[in-house]
Amino acid sequence: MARSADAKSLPRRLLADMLRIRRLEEKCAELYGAGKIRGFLHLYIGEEACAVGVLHALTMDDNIAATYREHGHALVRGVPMEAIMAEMFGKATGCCGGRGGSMHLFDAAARFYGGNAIVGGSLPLAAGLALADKMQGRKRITACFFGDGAVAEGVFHETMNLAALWRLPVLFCCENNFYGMGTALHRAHAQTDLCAKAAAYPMATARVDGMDVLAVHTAAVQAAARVREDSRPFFLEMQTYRFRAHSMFDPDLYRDKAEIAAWKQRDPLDTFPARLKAEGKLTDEELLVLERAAEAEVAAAVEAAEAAPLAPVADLLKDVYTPEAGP
Amino acid sequence: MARSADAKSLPRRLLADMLRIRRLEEKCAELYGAGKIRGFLHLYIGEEACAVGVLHALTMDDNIAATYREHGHALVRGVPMEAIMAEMFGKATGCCGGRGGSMHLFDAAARFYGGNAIVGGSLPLAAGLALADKMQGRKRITACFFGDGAVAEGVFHETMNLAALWRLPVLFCCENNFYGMGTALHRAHAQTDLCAKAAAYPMATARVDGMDVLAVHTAAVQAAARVREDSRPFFLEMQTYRFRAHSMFDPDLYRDKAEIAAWKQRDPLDTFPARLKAEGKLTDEELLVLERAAEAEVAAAVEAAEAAPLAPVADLLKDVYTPEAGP
Amino acid sequence: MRTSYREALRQALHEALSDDPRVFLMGEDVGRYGGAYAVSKGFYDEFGPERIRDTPLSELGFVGAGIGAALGGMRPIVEVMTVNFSLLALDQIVNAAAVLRHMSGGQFSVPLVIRMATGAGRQLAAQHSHSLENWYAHIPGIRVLAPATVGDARGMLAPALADPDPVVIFEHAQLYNLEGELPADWRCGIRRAAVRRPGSQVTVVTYGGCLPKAMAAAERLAAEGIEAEVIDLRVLRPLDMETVMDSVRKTHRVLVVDEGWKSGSLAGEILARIAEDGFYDLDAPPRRLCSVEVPTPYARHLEEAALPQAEQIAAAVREMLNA
Amino acid sequence: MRTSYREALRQALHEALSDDPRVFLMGEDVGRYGGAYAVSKGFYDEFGPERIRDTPLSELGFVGAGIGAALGGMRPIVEVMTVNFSLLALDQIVNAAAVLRHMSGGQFSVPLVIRMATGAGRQLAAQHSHSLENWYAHIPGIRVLAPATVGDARGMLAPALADPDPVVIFEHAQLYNLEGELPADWRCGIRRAAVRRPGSQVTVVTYGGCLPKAMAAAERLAAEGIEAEVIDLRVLRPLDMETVMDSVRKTHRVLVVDEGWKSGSLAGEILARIAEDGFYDLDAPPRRLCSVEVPTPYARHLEEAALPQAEQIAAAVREMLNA
Ligand SMILES: Cc1ncc(C[n+]2csc(CCOP(=O)(O)OP(=O)(O)O)c2C)c(N)n1
Ligand SMILES: Cc1ncc(C[n+]2csc(CCOP(=O)(O)OP(=O)(O)O)c2C)c(N)n1
Ligand SMILES: [Mg+2]
Ligand SMILES: [Mg+2]
Repeated sequence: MARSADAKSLPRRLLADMLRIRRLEEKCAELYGAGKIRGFLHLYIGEEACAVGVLHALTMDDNIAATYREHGHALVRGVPMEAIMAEMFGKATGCCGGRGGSMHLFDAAARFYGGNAIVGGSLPLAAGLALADKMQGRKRITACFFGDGAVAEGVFHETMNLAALWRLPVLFCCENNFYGMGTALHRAHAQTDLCAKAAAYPMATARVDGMDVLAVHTAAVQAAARVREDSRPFFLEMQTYRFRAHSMFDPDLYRDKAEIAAWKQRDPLDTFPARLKAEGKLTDEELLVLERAAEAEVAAAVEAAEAAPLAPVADLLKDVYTPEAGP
Repeated sequence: MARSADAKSLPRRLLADMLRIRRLEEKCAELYGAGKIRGFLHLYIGEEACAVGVLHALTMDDNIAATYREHGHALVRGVPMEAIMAEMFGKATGCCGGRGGSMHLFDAAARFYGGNAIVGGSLPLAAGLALADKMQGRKRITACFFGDGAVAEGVFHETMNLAALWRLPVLFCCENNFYGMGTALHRAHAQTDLCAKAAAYPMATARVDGMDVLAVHTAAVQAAARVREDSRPFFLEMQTYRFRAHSMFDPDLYRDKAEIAAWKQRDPLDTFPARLKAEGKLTDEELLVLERAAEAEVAAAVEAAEAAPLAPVADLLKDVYTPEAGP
Repeated sequence: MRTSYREALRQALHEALSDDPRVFLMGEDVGRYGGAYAVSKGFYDEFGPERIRDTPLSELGFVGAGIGAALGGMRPIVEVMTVNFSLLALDQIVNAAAVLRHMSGGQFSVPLVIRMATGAGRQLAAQHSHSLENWYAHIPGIRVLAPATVGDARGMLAPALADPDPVVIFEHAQLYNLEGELPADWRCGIRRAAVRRPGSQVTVVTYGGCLPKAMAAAERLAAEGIEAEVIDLRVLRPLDMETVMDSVRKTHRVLVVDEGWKSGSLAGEILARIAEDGFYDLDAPPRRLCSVEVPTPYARHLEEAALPQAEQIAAAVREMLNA
Repeated sequence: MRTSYREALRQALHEALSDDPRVFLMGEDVGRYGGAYAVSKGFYDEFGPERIRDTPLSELGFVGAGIGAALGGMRPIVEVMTVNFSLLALDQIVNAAAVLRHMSGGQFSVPLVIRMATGAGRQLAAQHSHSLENWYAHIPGIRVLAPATVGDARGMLAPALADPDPVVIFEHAQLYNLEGELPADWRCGIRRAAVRRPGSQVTVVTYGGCLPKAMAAAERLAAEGIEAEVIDLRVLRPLDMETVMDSVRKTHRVLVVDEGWKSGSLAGEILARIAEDGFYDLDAPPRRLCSVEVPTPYARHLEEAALPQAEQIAAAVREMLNA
């Protein structure tokens, strides 16, 4: 993500954003327990390196489309944390005025095309956005995030073919966390090598360690450059893991405790600061500053969301149709 | 197709069935012009070697599912020509009592599961039939016919994955005639090697010259044996060509005359008898006998269809629901 | 000027493509083939493959791509060959096109036009004869049109494209060959129903492929001295009940004719609204004539028996007036 | 015995799986996860992965495979997690399951059961809150059930499986935690609507998730001396209008409550039928209370305002009796 020029190094910006996501979502889980946030809540905890690595590789002119597990993407993309939190509180100040909730964060200014609770639903939207850019001669690319489960849907197949056939500038970002809800990758896909699947359309592909934010970032920079230059789609598989259950309703009985523990060893929120420290690029104090900033941002967002008004019920029918242009 | 033991050699049986399809459909085209047959009529002329080669490689216990271009498959499978013709006439004696027409030939006795006018629609049905066989411990396989156009549909993707994942005994028979209606293969698929697409599920595949009935038959025998033994799906691509327009409404303006002419050079109804004659396996007299038999069968079918009664309008609601079992 | 419904549609598309570079047409065989119903014949050569975009067989994918392209500033016209195949695309229509504006709190509108052929009557049997306009008319967030005249075929596309929200246009497959007088000023709105024939004794409400049948029935009835007012709904969502109720308040009798299956038909919705809001205006029970609830059979005599016919419309009106 | 709707569904499934080796359950996360609504919890270990078959995310594919398996002699129960995702499978349901028998001239029946959760009320927003039972109730060739009580949750599956044709069962997501008395003989048919509460002054017709709301409203009204008869449709296709009309002939007033959006709702169909066949039995216009025509919003207060509520039902009845 192209930030206004700041002095901080890229690694520190990546770390800062991962921290912001983590703290935000930990708070969300807490607020869910307290009944402040309702509906479905899908936490991204453990997977932060994916959104952060990819989104920092794009420009603010690019388009983003994501899934129901998109708090992190929205946040890193620049949707204000206050607007995200207020949305989950169902408040009028939420980024969608309380209409969307956790699964449907949108932000026109950030070219953030949502939040989509239909698995695979954002895939053809992304292709269409890219088609519009191509037809209008813009150099913009569209990044589309989706899970390993979505790869089994028919719409994945149709979209991959359209994108390859029409040479659409889409960066397909597959967050392979090895589960679609409770169903393990190998129980849902006969071919578990998702890059092999994508390559059949045909399309350039790359696989990257989704627990390593620098690796993701590097791969995404290369992939995005290629998409932009060639105006062709690219399939980027990021292997990652969600540390929490699928949603707040999920008792998470289908995964081995040892498997979860093993992945937690690779928590990017541990390994990345450790590495930076080892390389002398981060001090304990600097880390503390980032931690405090994230916590303060979260606290402020919660406070603002609590204080914010509800949308008036009289506005229930607002935004079903676009108001007609003046008289 | 397992016929009652007869003295004729396989090549002659293959030829006889190709002739029966060709003569039947030529007559259909004529009858369409005369208004005897209505609705959509999709001729298989030029592609006969595919259905004939494959169906002669199966047993009568196997299941067949096909498309709207299925007259040939139904006929070779053993649906009486009279029942097919009467169906197209909309008569009560038709194989579906006049409810289905050209696109919906069904025959329970022949395990012929139709005729399907939704492109790709028969794919998951075939997977389900195979699943039922597998769960019930039967050695039966299911052959599913579909076109190159169908390969782009999402349901193709979903079915291929299910079949590979659950090791379903389905022989996927792709009749690649290089066009889906007016859209050429390379304008609909970024990857025009359809075997490469299928192999990504993953699945064993083979490509065969769909204008060579012996080659198709040999490939189908091998493929069917493999499906039966391994209980795994197999993707058989047959490269073929339709000599006529897509349907009777199609002015056929999207194909090059020279292209059509080139393919007609390979008409199996010309090349195959010529080859048999050259090899001393067929005499002119024998060919004439086959020709006459086909013509006589067609003439009898038309006569019977003409004479047959219409289903009573009072029966309109029959077969919407299954009648309840007696008291 | 006399013209055909197909030609009127063609002219409207041609104009839209000529006037606005953001407009493009996409769908199965809209290009080289010229359109399954020959509506876009010649466009491929004239506007090129980018703007007359043949798609692979991927209804869900290309409808979704149309939604994305609309979000991206284009004005796509997506042709789903027929309503039958649109079932494959319903998820994107219902769960994306119709809801994006609302879910995003008004940030994103989807200026998309989806055209599709609908209806039976050509012996195409159970999988190719659906008339599911009622399903679409049920979805908040979209607008649903059903041109039934040459004038509406010519006039409805421009306002549909100007509409900032998704518009679904149903072209009845039986109407393409219909010939009619194209009014000099064919420009029209997409808000109101139209009284196609004034009458005083009974209101016949219909739309799409049943309009010619209702008009034919009204002719016959007129010859018998019965004056039926025929209303063409034109816009199936949101419904213009004002025009319908004005007529009912005049005639006190209403018959709704609809090619959809009866249970859950759009005709049922019209009856319900009349019963709710015009109960005391009625002199007799409201009636409807719909398709028999059977998957459309192939055989001509069976298909004819399954669909509403002019003679049945006339008979129903006679019965209502004699009762 | 007191039990929950979820537990009743679970027992019915357990019995079906135990009694008939041809029965199997297939769908997303029905197995290891235990079902999105925990209905099939424990089955995976008990019956094994062949009969409690987790599917990939492929709604169209596995519903189609269910149809094929039914043709092949099995008795599949296909779970589509929610009605929202069933849009992806509609083509196979409408163009295969519902029509195969008719198209084949009666040669092939499709003994398939499809279960899905439906409805709003849990703040799941626009893509996860549909109530499209009316769409399914429109399709000839299938039967549509909506268990709204613990008894029906327990009893409807067996006759659905015994039915030779496709049966779609809607489980309302708000009902899974409902507790109720399971009748000693919970066996039931799938032909008739049920009078859930007798009354003489007004008929309230409803189904599914709105039944508890209608019952609560009737309680309140009873306290005010108003006797409402509450009818639970139970079977949404084919509709049992006899039970409804019997009631209307007694009360002469009817309110239909339906979580679907109003335009084109099942409630509209009921109103239409009453207007057609019971016009002279009515003392007042028939009424309906449906969801507001808006994609379901996330915020609780907005969602509540969008859905029919008990207090509104009571208010509508009071109005009807005072008018
Ligand atoms: C079309 C559709 N089917 C089913 C669901 C229910 N569902 C929500 S998330 C999910 C799993 C998706 O897995 P994946 O794509 O891997 O994403 P992840 O949740 O792992 O990030 C399922 C089955 C849905 N939302 N949409
Ligand atoms: C789902 C669907 N979309 C569109 C159509 C219209 N249509 C009928 S056949 C056809 C072309 C299919 O091509 P292919 O699969 O190659 O089969 P072929 O006709 O060449 O045998 C099309 C577009 C349809 N019947 N079903
Ligand atoms: Mg996943
Ligand atoms: Mg083809």
